[in-house]
Amino acid sequence: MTEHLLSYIIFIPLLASLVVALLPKRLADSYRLIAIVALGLSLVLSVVGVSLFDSDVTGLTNSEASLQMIEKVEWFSINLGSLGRFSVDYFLGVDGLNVSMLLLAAIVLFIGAISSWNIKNKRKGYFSLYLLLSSSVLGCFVALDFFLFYLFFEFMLLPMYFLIGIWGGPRKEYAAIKFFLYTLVGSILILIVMIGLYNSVYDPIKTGAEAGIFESISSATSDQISEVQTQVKLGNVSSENIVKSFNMISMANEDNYLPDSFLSKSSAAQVFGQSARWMAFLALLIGFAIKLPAFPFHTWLPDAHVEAPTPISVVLAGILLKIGGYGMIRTAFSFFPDSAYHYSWLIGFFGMFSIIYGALNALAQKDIKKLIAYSSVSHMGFVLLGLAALTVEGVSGAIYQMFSHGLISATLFLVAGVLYDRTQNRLIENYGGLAHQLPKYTVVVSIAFFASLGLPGFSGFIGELMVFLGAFKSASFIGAIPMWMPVVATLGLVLSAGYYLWTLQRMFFGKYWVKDAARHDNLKDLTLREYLMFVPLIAMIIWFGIFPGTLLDLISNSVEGFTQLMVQAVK
Amino acid sequence: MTFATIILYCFIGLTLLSALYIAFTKNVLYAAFALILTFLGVAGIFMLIGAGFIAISQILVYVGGILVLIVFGVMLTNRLKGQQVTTPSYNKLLGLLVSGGLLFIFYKAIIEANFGAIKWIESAQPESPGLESFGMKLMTDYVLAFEVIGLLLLLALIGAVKIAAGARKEVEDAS
Amino acid sequence: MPVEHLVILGAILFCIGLFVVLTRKNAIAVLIGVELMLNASNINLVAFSHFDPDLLQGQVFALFVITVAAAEAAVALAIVVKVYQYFQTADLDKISELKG
Amino acid sequence: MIELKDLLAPNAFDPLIYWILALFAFPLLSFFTTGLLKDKASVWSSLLLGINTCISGYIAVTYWGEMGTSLKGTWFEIGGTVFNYSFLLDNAALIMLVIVNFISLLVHIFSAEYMRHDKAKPRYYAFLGLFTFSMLGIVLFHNLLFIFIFWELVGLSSYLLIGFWFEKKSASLAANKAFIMNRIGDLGFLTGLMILYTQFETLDLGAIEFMMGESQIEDGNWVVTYFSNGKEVIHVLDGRWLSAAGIALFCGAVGKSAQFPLQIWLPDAMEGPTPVSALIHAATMVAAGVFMLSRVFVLLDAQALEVIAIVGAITALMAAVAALSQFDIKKVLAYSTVSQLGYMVLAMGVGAYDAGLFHLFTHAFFKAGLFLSAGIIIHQLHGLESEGVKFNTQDMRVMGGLKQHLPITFACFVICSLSLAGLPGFSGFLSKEAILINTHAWSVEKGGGYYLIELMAFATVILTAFYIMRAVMLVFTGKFRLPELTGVSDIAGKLKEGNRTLLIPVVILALLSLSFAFGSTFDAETSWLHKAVETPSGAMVPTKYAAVGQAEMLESAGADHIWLAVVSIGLALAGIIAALLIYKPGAKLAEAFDSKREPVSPLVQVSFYHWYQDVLYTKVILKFILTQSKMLAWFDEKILDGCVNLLARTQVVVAHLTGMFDRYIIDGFVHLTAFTSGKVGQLTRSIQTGNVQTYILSAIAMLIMLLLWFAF
Repeated sequence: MTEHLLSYIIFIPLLASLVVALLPKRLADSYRLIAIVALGLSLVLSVVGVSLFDSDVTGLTNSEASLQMIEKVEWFSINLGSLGRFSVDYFLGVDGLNVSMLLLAAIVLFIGAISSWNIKNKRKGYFSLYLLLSSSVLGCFVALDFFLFYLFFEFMLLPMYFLIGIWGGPRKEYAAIKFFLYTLVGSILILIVMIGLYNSVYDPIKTGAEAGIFESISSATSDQISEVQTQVKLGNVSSENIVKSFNMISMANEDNYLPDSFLSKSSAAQVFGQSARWMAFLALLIGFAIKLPAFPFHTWLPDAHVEAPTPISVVLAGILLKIGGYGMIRTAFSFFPDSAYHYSWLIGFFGMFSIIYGALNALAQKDIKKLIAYSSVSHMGFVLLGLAALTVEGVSGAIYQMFSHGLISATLFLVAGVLYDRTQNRLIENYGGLAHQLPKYTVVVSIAFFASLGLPGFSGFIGELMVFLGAFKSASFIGAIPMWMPVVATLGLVLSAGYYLWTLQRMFFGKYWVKDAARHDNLKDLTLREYLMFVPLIAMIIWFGIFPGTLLDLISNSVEGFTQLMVQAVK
Repeated sequence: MTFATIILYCFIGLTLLSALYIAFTKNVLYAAFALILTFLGVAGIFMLIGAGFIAISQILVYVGGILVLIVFGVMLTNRLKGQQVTTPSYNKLLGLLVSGGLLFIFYKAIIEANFGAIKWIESAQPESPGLESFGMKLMTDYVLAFEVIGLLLLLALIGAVKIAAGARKEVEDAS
Repeated sequence: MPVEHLVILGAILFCIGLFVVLTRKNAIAVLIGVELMLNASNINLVAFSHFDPDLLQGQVFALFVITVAAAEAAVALAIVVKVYQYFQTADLDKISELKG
Repeated sequence: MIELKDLLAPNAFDPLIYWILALFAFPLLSFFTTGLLKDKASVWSSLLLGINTCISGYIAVTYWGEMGTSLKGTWFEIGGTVFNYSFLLDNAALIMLVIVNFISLLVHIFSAEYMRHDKAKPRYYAFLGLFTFSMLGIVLFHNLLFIFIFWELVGLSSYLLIGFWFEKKSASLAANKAFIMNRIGDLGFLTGLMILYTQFETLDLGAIEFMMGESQIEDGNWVVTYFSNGKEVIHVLDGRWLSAAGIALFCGAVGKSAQFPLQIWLPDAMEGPTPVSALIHAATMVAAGVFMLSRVFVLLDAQALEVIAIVGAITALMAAVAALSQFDIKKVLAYSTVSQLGYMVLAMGVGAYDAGLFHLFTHAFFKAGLFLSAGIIIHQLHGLESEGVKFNTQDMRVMGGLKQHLPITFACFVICSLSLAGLPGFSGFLSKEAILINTHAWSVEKGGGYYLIELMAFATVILTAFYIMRAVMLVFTGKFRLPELTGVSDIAGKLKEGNRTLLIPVVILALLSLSFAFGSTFDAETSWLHKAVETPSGAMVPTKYAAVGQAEMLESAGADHIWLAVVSIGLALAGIIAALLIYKPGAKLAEAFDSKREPVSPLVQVSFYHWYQDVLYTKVILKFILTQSKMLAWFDEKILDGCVNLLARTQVVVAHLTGMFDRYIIDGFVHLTAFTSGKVGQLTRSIQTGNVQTYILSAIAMLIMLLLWFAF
């Protein structure tokens, strides 16, 4: 059963999506149940997967030995004659870099499904698209073949576009198209690099089998693989026998680049007067920075968040942004560690700048959802800063920050959704003294706000602390980013305290007052279903704030392997 | 010329004659009955060139199934009040011209192709394979196609029932 | 016996079928023409299969053609019945919805 | 060479851990459970706190003088680096432990009466529990990371308690201010953590202290060498980072202990309930900064200490000046707290570790006593309020002559005031004297401009005595001004002494403000409490950067000991006498007092508005940030997003242009063709019979023609 665990996790929602699409309208009430059950099943399986995950597996992240729960089947392979072979694998697996993301995605998608309970119109379309989205998001996190990854990555776009564009707010079309175009630009950049990489990287195992260096694919030993690599390097393998590959793990290993190919280290190729590797790294970085999003590619986020229905905001902030960070770790940084080091100053700077810029922008917002959206920009800046540090603490911090932000931003958007559900109004200035009318809601909001502003005891603190420690250490450890960057970035903490507390004070404290109070003088406090979403989320936020070891133990070894890769490249 | 060959030509003649009758009769019911003869003739030809199973199927499906359907169709769509069910024709000349032309082209093509000279036909030893090998083929090499065609048939039947049944309801609604 | 004879028989049957399809006004008569054409193709298939006994492809496909013909006949007749109920005629001449 | 792993290794199981867990568990239990209770909340949480106080007393007695029993364990690991937790129970921690629990207990009891009529009482007690829990964390943990964690949690509970009456806008604003000012300080704390972590790969204070002793300054670089996981690591940072680390950590104390320039939150924090002010904003939380400085004392080099001393002295003087002219009794006490905290920080800065901590302990009692006495006054005055009669119960302008009505409160208030003023026989004298002596020794050692610091310290003595006596005079002597102000003449008769629940804590605190409680009347050195907290011996900071040892300084200035004491007593007495004369009933100023509104004289205004610092922050800095953020939002929406939209719009325009080209030029041809073919079509339309058979016929005819064309 564990053999195909990852496939089950991905395809159960897909199957459920088909079921929902095929069920007649008569059974419309069952759609949401199907969605919840399917995503619940995925969640359970992910938890099983995480509990089976062996955190003692060590190794550089560019060898398949560091992976677990591998599923690798050749998907298709086309003979291109003298150009070699074009081979795409169905390749899934988890290591410390993505296991936490898988868990997060399963959790948030499940919570999102619960919060979709009240969707009223076009339920069939909504739930089948939501399930399709879930499936592609989950797939994106465990796919280790670039082609497969890209497929899942692109597949997310379509349901997201419709989910925002059909079920969104007043300016939904604008937001949906903006989101679509922005992400598409990122995708194109990624696609270009993907093609470039494909032309440069071969699969040593398949090539060896093709060239007859060893009998079959399964019998390859590591000695034989390095034999293949030497042979290829010496040019002894004819080009017809070279099997090009999209394997992301192979791509992270320098030895798998064809000598003097476009993106190999020895290549003298230049793009716009820069080394091709540097440009490829930048393209990947920008492609994922759009998704993350980092300044100056973030302007789609506030619009998409504000217009999207609550569950979609939750999924968008909770998981989709993390694909940006995860993508950087898995592709840009892993493939081109030397370029990562070269550009670390820039990445760190944009991380730091995003932190402060997002926070200052949040301070000026009048719409609570926009405020949360800008706070996401600010918090995702920490991810960039942590990654740029190239230290164990920094990278762990970045991953931890992504995980915790996934939980916290999901809570925040749910919180905003609760209010919007009741009054159809999101402007901060339209409320006052809500604490009198909605005491329990106020408690939840305060917890969410304090968690988001990085109060110790909540998961956000650990992530930010790790990022700071790692970023500061970076200068003396590897020399990636200067010491003043994290110090300046701490200003973000004050600003975030500022905008959250100000919002709390304006909306919840003081005398009770709601605009057009007559229309909804009977504001109800939280319902059971809402508790069902908030209690587990808050429990997890607190748990991961007090026992960070639960998550860090899982990721620690892989992160160490990852940073060793960086250190090797720098040397 | 063996006895079998003579019988074969007899069947060919039967087929051709009955087919021509269909082409020129006006009575649909007669045409249907002539079709039986055509089918039987074709079945006979099949039998004689070593395709026994196909011949049997031909008789079962066409004569037993399709023709019955057609006859029922005729009866359902024509109010039989003693008079004959006739069908007028039109475009006779044009039709004749077109089909004649096509036949001419076919004929020319067949003659030019000279099948007898093709290697595998020339070297072949015509013999009648047994029913068993046919069955084996069907259940091994062509099993997927076989299954699919079975499914198709099922769907077609369901579809036909659905169409016919739905039609009745609509008529009721309309009236 | 040369294979040409059977092939020519098939061609003649096909052309007769075509003639019927083209000229008859009654939908069922048209159907009869279609059946003739299908039979003509079957004759070709079986005739060539006669020279290729190992593979038996021709016969197998003839069988499939018969099956498809059966399905087609069933559906077509159902449609004819429906059309008849709708237009109160099986005369194709009077059914000219496609007229431009 | 040291192996880091050994320093951080968890020690063998010690049952002490259960006691420590219990200490944390009871306040936390109080936090979670009091919300469920209604009227019994006060009894229940006081009971829990009582148990906690007993436990802390037991622990203090058991581990007293054992020179730091410590407990260690692993929190989590990452990439071979251990993040551990550790507790240290040295004398300072034990004293703090008892003080926090004890004062918290007294405040719990006091609040039972004070908050009796408040509906949100359970919430109040829950927050108090949270506060006690987090404060204990700061006291017990010996790991900077954990201290930081609880540090922030203390900030949270302070925020919650200041904003307890959240329907008052001023309260919620004050809460925000407190939290954000604290956060600003915490940035420094965090930076300090980053520097130390980079250098030592751990934040365990014990390990840092140990390795600090091994670290050196070479060519202006701060070098630490140790073994980490069996590998030798040499960490080199510019020597200035050592000073930076000290100053950065001090920033945390600046926020929490309300030092210049972040002190402005503390006066505003008086929006919270008065018992809270006593507990959090006088006795314990604000002292946490000083306590933390004592914990990181070994890391502070000469530069850092200098900064600390200067900031402390400035704060002490500024706040004392501000306290001179306040009308609000709690504001007077708040500024006084800031001023006294400045003293403690000054003590730390001049290297008088023991004196600073000693003052922290004595101050905790007398300041809590002052606040709770003020609380009784406010509470009793509040009882006079009715439907038609509303007044500001904290305003000294409505008081006066309360000596007759509240005799016990008066006595306690005076005792605590004299302790604050620093008269011999009271606890405040002992600790303040120690600080002054050390400051003097330091100034002598440094010479030059550093005498200014000493001057400020002594100036503060006289100001302190003056403002607290002013408060005593205005509140308790003269005639009761309220009946006149409200016009209800019989209101004075209703004013009664507080009941026993209110008085007992105050009396206890007043007694503890007498110097005999600390075992000495005149010389701080002989006090048992002072002896208990010895300055960490030996230069931990690398010699080049180390400050001159406290012992040497004291020796060199030892001769001045006696006259210093005389001077300080004299100054205090001068301040007291001045206040007595100026504000004695019938004097000009006292008479003018009740009619006074806003001060007019610019000098008094400086004092009243606390050196205009608040104005600077709200009108200049905050405004700047808000405008900045609005500008950025505008930039984001109009420029950045505008660029994106412009790009999209250009694309649309281009698309429209090509569309027009398409429509009019290319389509023109198409239309022409279509028109022609339409005409032709009309001609040929007769061919379209609508009969399928005809179509088939023509199709096959065409096919035949094609075949003929190709084949023949």
